[in-house]
Amino acid sequence: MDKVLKINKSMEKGIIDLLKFLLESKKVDGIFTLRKLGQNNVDYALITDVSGLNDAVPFYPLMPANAGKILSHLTQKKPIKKPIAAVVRPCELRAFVELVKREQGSLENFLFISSSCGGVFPIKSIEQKDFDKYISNYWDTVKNADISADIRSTCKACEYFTPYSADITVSLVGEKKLDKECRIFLNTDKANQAIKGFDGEISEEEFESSEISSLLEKRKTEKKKLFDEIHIEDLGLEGMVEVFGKCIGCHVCSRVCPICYCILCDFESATYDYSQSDYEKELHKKGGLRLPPDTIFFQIGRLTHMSFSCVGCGMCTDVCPVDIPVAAIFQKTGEETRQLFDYLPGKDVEETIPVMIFKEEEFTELGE
Amino acid sequence: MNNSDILIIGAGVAGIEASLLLADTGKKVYLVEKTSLTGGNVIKYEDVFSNMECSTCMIAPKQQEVLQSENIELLTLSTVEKVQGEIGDFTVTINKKARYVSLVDCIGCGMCYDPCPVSLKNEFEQNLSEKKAIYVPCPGSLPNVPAINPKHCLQLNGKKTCNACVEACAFGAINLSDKDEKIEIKVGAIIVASGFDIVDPAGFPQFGYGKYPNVYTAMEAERLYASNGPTEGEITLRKGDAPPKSIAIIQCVGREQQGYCSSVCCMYSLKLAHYLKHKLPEAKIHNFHSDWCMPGKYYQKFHHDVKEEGVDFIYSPVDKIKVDGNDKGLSIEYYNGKNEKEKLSADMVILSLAMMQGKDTASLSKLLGIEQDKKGFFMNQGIQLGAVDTSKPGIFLAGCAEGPKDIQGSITQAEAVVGKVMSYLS
Amino acid sequence: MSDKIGVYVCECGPNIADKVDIKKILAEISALNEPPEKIIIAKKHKLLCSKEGQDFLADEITKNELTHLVIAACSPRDHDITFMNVCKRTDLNPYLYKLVNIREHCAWIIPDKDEATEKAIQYIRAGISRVTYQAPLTEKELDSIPDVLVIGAGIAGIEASLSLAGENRKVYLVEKTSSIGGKVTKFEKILPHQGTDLDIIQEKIQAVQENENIEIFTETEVEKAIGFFGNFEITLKNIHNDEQKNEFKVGAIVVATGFNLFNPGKIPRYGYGKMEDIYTSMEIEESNFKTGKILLKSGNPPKSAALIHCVGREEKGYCSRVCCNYMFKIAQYLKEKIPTIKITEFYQDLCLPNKADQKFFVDTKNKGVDFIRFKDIAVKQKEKEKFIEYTKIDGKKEKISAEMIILAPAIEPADGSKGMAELLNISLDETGFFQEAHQKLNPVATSIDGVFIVGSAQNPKNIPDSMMDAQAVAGKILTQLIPGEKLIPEVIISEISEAFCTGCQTCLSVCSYGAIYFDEDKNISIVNEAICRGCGNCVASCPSGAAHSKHFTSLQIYQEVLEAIR
Amino acid sequence: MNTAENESYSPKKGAVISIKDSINKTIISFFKGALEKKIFDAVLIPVKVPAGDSYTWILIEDVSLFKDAAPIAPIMPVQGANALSSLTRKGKGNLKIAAIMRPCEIRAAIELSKLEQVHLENVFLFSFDCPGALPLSDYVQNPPKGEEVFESFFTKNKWNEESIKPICKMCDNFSLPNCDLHFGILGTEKNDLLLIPNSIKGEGVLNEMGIAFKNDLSEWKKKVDEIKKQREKTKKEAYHTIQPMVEGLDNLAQTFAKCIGCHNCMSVCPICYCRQCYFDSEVSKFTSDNYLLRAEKRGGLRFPTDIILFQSGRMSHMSLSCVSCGMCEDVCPASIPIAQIFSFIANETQKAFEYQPGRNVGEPLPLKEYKEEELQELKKLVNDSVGQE
Amino acid sequence: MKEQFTPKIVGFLCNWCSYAGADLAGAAKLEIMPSITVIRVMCSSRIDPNLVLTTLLLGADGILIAGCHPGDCHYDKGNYYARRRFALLKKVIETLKIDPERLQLSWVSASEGKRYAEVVNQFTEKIKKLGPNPIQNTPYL
Repeated sequence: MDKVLKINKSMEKGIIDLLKFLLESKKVDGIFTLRKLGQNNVDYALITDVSGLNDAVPFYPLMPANAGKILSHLTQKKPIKKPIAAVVRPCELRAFVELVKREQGSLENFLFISSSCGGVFPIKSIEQKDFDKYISNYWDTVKNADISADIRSTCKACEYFTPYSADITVSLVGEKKLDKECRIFLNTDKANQAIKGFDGEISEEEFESSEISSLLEKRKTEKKKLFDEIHIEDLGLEGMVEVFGKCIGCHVCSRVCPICYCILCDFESATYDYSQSDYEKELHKKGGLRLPPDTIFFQIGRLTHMSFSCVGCGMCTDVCPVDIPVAAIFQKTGEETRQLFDYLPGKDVEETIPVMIFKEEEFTELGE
Repeated sequence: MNNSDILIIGAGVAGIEASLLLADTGKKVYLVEKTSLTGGNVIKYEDVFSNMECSTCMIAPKQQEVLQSENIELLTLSTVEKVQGEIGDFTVTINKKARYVSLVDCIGCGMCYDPCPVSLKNEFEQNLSEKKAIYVPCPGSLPNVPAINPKHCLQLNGKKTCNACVEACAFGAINLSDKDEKIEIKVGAIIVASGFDIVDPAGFPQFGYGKYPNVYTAMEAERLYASNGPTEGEITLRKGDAPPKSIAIIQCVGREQQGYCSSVCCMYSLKLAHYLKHKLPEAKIHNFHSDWCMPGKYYQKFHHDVKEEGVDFIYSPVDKIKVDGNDKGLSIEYYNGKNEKEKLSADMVILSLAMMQGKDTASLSKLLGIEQDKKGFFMNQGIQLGAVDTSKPGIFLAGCAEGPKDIQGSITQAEAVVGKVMSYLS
Repeated sequence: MSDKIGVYVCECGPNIADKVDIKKILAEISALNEPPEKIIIAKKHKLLCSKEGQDFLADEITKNELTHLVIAACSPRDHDITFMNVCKRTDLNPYLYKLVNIREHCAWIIPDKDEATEKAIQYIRAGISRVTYQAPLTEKELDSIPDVLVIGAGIAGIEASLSLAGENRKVYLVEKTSSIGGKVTKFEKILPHQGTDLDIIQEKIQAVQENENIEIFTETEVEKAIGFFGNFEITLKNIHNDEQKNEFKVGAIVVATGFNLFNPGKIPRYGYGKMEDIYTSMEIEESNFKTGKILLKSGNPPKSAALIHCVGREEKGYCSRVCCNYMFKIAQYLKEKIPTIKITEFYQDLCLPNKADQKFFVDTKNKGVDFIRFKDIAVKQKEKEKFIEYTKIDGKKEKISAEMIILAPAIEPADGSKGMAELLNISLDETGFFQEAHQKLNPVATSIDGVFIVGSAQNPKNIPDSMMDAQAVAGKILTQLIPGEKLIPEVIISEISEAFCTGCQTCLSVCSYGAIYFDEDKNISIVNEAICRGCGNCVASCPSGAAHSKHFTSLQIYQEVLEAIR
Repeated sequence: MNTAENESYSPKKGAVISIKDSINKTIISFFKGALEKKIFDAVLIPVKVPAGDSYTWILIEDVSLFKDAAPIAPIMPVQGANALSSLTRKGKGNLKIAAIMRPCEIRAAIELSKLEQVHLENVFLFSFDCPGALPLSDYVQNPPKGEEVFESFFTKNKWNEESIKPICKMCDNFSLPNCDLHFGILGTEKNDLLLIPNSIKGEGVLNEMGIAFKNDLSEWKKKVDEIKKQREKTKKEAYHTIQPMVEGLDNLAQTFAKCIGCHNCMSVCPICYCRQCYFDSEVSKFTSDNYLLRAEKRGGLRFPTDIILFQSGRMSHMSLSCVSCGMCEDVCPASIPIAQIFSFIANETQKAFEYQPGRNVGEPLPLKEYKEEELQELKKLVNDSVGQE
Repeated sequence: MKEQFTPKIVGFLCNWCSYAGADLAGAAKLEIMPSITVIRVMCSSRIDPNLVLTTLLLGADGILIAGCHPGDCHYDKGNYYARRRFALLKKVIETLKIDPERLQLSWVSASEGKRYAEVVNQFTEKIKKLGPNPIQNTPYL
């Protein structure tokens, strides 16, 4: 059984009250959450003043950037001095943990508030005229643990929609009385300290619900459909050229990816500046040369560098200018490579990433 | 007069380690080896116990360093004949037998081996295979230059005029009129690293070595398993070609006679059992042992692993074991823990023979004027004057010349000798 | 500036000349000549590794002012050094040369002459395109400090200090306890048969105190030891007050921290701590050393004693090598002090590795000690009487009574080993002792150059072997850390470019030599040129290509790959 | 010297080529002929990808690859100058290459040659009257519809078509750039294809091909000017709507509110050639204390931070060379009208230095030199009183 | 028939063990197919996945990485990291169904000349059956 704080107010109001309480009672010095900006748009902000919380929309179904990557920028040079409450999605928290493992940030002084995640809309959908209708029916689908049609294809296929290491988890999926009652689960004693003095009754309830497992099944079928669409089972080289043929090599998928932390990506470095004679040799051999070169090589290379750490946040597909289902391929390869080292990215900060260690008794079948 | 050059007798693993360390400091080292190659006994094994590391990968880079070091003068096919003087000023006469092949011109291409009409027993391969009169003990030996055995070469022993090898050599590296020569050198210190030998199995008729063809010594088993050995790693039998279905390893052969435990036979018997289990998975392997001597921290785990692989360990005092053979194979008669007599049949028997002092220890000790201990090894001076010193100052001991020990024991002792020599000479 | 590349094909007598068409090779290679940027001079020679061949190369280099040299001959493992020395004789940097192996990898393994010639040309072209990407490298010289830090003043530490101290080499001997000498000072007799007498050891302890080149620090611990072979910065701290610190620099560190005895109390069946008159071998040694007598708690001498070997051997997973010998010694003590005493010694296996051990065992046996080989054993008590219940090899269960029981507990790593390992950045093996650099060829060194381990810190050892280790370390240090001489580290090493390093420390974690350290304020990883051995593991692990390995850069290998698949 | 050293060269005459079944097919057959005659060794041309849902630049040597080629492609997924730069950044090489690109791509290539990122010595630049390109995301959603719409430009000769990119709608520089040979697809009255040499090199090609170029260009010029006037009007209107969006910090903040800081506009821009952008480097990363301080000062700090700094910084770095090709807008995930904004800013800065990017190779980049008497109007800006005459 | 496909195989051999094994194979004059071109590196852990991918995508028909047997590595634990990197790379291209069999990792020690010859010849046969690397003729990479 898990400890739960019940606020009998609608989820939006309940959460804002909790955040205001945390800020006013100096439990934290800043709240990192989504904030409404202009008509439909939202952005992430570090809010230090209570008035700033008025237009905070913590669980708004839009993800302009992976918060894990932003928190890593925030704490890369030095851990943050003052306590901060960060409202992040499960995949964002897992991305941040992966980055902390790579010394690109620090978990110190953070109170993580996450939720069972119903998925988000693509960034481009804010251009739709009837976007606010999207929002209302989104919350209905979340209430009865369903998948709304317009959320991103990656979110439809996401099986890790509950957080591993959050201090506080707000239960959204399957909460029938979402607009009357708000159930907040306290996972760590840091959470208990934080909510001390906040009026709301504490009780013991089970977080894992039948709705959550039913949503999991639905998500699994969606994933199967997503993989079948690009018939991932027999991609081969022609399949890769088929899927990535239209790739324009802008590498935005690696730029928004939380796991890609390199200052200069190896594929953009001087190593792959080919000299004229290299081009001529290739040209005579193949009769034709794609320029700029190495578009498919970049994708496979990136897969070898980080696929085992892919947290499936879907940013890459969301920002791809030619709508290539990059996330689907990275998720599928990620699953396969993770199995090799039975590693789950972002689950636990102590677990070292597979390329940093080895085990003497593994893969003995190789090389003999 | 304090000459800082050093003479090292024996180019086994101890001799190599000592010569490399001393050569690093710029001292001139004379490395005298009676055979035609470096590496001593270590290069006869395929792997070394407990982590089963390949011995060639381990020792070849060191042998290469010895050949390429300008401060080390390697004198192969050479033995020490006379030693005079004392510490800081020894005069040593070395009898360098003719190799008949120039070490500078020959590049080890091996074109001269086939034409040679003569073939004789290859004692490096424990006489399991033949070699030509012009020979390299085993493929990959370093220096990779053949030598000619004057007793068997038809030209040299006067039987017939033959220069098949000279014609085959495109480098004019073979000179049949090469002569033995006496070299005189002046050194400040002498390190004896002449290694060990195995007791003669003939001394134990109850095991039937020589009488029954399928009884092997442990060293012969090592060469059978070696991938650069006579059978390139295939375990075959002298009588009956099929690989053996059941093998018995008998440990502590010669321990009572020698009066000491050779400290390494337990471990190399386990290694042999592990080889055989790996090579012949279906074969039944029995190991007749008494006390397990496993002084290293990793050794007991290796014993545990070999046991897990299904090797059958039988406790039975070695003095009550008898081997006799019939046409079906060999049968081993022994007394088990309950002191009851039992019989076990096997296709092959391997004897773990005790280590004894090197064959020429006696002559060398007389020559150097140092004593042998009661067991026949060179005597060290114990803790008072040093475990690596001999009765004569300036002459030191390293490796199994001083007593049975494993490879790291020999290496540690060689490094200790270098420490002593450096503090004497500096 | 144009590249002048000299390409010399060695006939190697018949070995290459008969197997490949050298004329065709020279023709095709000369055709690669593209003046003015790339001038190729292609020639052949009978035997380049011969003295005459080397002179031919030397004057070719100077005559044609070659900027790069490619030699097509045998394996670099044989003659790389020979040809580098030829370059050193001229003013061509030895790293602007490439030895292409067309003998073992081409002439000798491809029977068909044309195919072999094609292959040789391919290899030589790869060599030429690679060599133009090679950069000149120079050997660096690091000045080294000859002094040595010895941690632990047991017999191994003392022997090491005595062997190393000299007028131009200072030894700092650090001991945690208040006195030096370690466990050895607590024994009345030391095993005579192995030639170790107590007074010799006392002399050594005396000598170490009087030697003015040895500075002794008792009740002191090492707080910091950072650096590399030839240059360690050491900070010592007095265990009682933290302010009293000494800082100095040394060239090498010798770890001689000794061992602990396993606590038999952990195995209930031996009854240690629960029944009276059950002692460990060390307790007997200490009481005997103090009083000269071995008595029961009641004060009178025991009439019967049981000595049990191999206590904790199964639990620890290794045989501690020294217990058999010192138990025979204790048995002989008892016989001397109480002639009528009845002694039975129980053992699983007798570990008598030294050539003189077996005789010592036989002498003890002849003195009336009976030995029993047991499968399992337990100590029981009925009212006042204590019994040893055991099963022999033949399976029979037997019981004998014994007034005094002496246990030989296993030797285990000294406590504090884990902290010491972290302090010196070395590792422990699975048995908990310090991990040696190489089990066979380098037992007294560790994976960190300049940090050595002696005595029971590395493996349970008796006194002579511990002293042998100490002298071995002296051998290693005296030959590699020569006062006044410079250390020449490996030339082919890795380097990390500051601009592109993100400080993710993946390279740091894959380097097994601790050659990469993290610069806190710049937030980047930096390669320590003195330690790196050039394996290139960090280069392959760095995702952003910030790490390069000199002489094996990605571009150089890429050139060879391009030629391989032409 | 570089290709078009023809500051003085002005095209007088052109050759007329009759169009066989489509303009693209005709241009391809011209290139095939030139390849066979070894005038150049390879052609850099957009080719439809096997999946048929996009185009990519292919350097073709083997003529069989021309079957999917489309010199005038409906979309511009990769800027031609970027493709050319990846080929010739390390040197001119010894391959003679023909490249057929849109006028904005030619201008970008010439700007890059001034920055040593492209070497044009062995390159024959071909261009054509550009009808504009379709927005990338619209085309990719439904490629057949895109093809059909683009085809209609040629059949119904509807030049100011609604569905092209906003930046193309206002492009008044769609015709003759500083290339070697120009396909005047606005052509003659009988709308044959005009092939206009625009440099001595271009004339050389035609002579070698044995194509006479005697036809008068006035008809073609008239059509071009007609469309140009139309485009200049649209441009003025567009700038009029863009101006309020970028004037004043809060307007800028509002315009770039949706920006997620992915810097994709920078990675596709041909002029941004830096391997690592100043705004990605260590210099623009601060410690958590700094972020915390800025948050506390204003009650809240938006993440990702310093968006306006990035946009304005990029403007200051490259607006002088901005050729208004519209790539940035095509790939912006937040659909910000970034190309129109940058075109507006570039228009201002380029006017101040009377500089036109890609006009000709010889014209140095404004910041690489200075003129004593320039920028008189700035005198009044220097208003410190010290030593003021 | 001469135009029979001779594969182009790139072999990355570690200097201390597998290169020494290859030398021993040469000294023993064992016949090895000429399709392999050997590139010497200091340790099998030097080979990074991008280098192997570049070689594969440039059109190599087969890539063999050879190093010391686990435990024999001259640089202590290098080959364990090499093994793990190889497993990861093989899994990625396996998932993408791009001929994983074209990559092979084999441990060859300094005394295993015969094994080196067998490994190379068997690998060449396997690649011959697989046929040329299709990447050769797709300009769209």
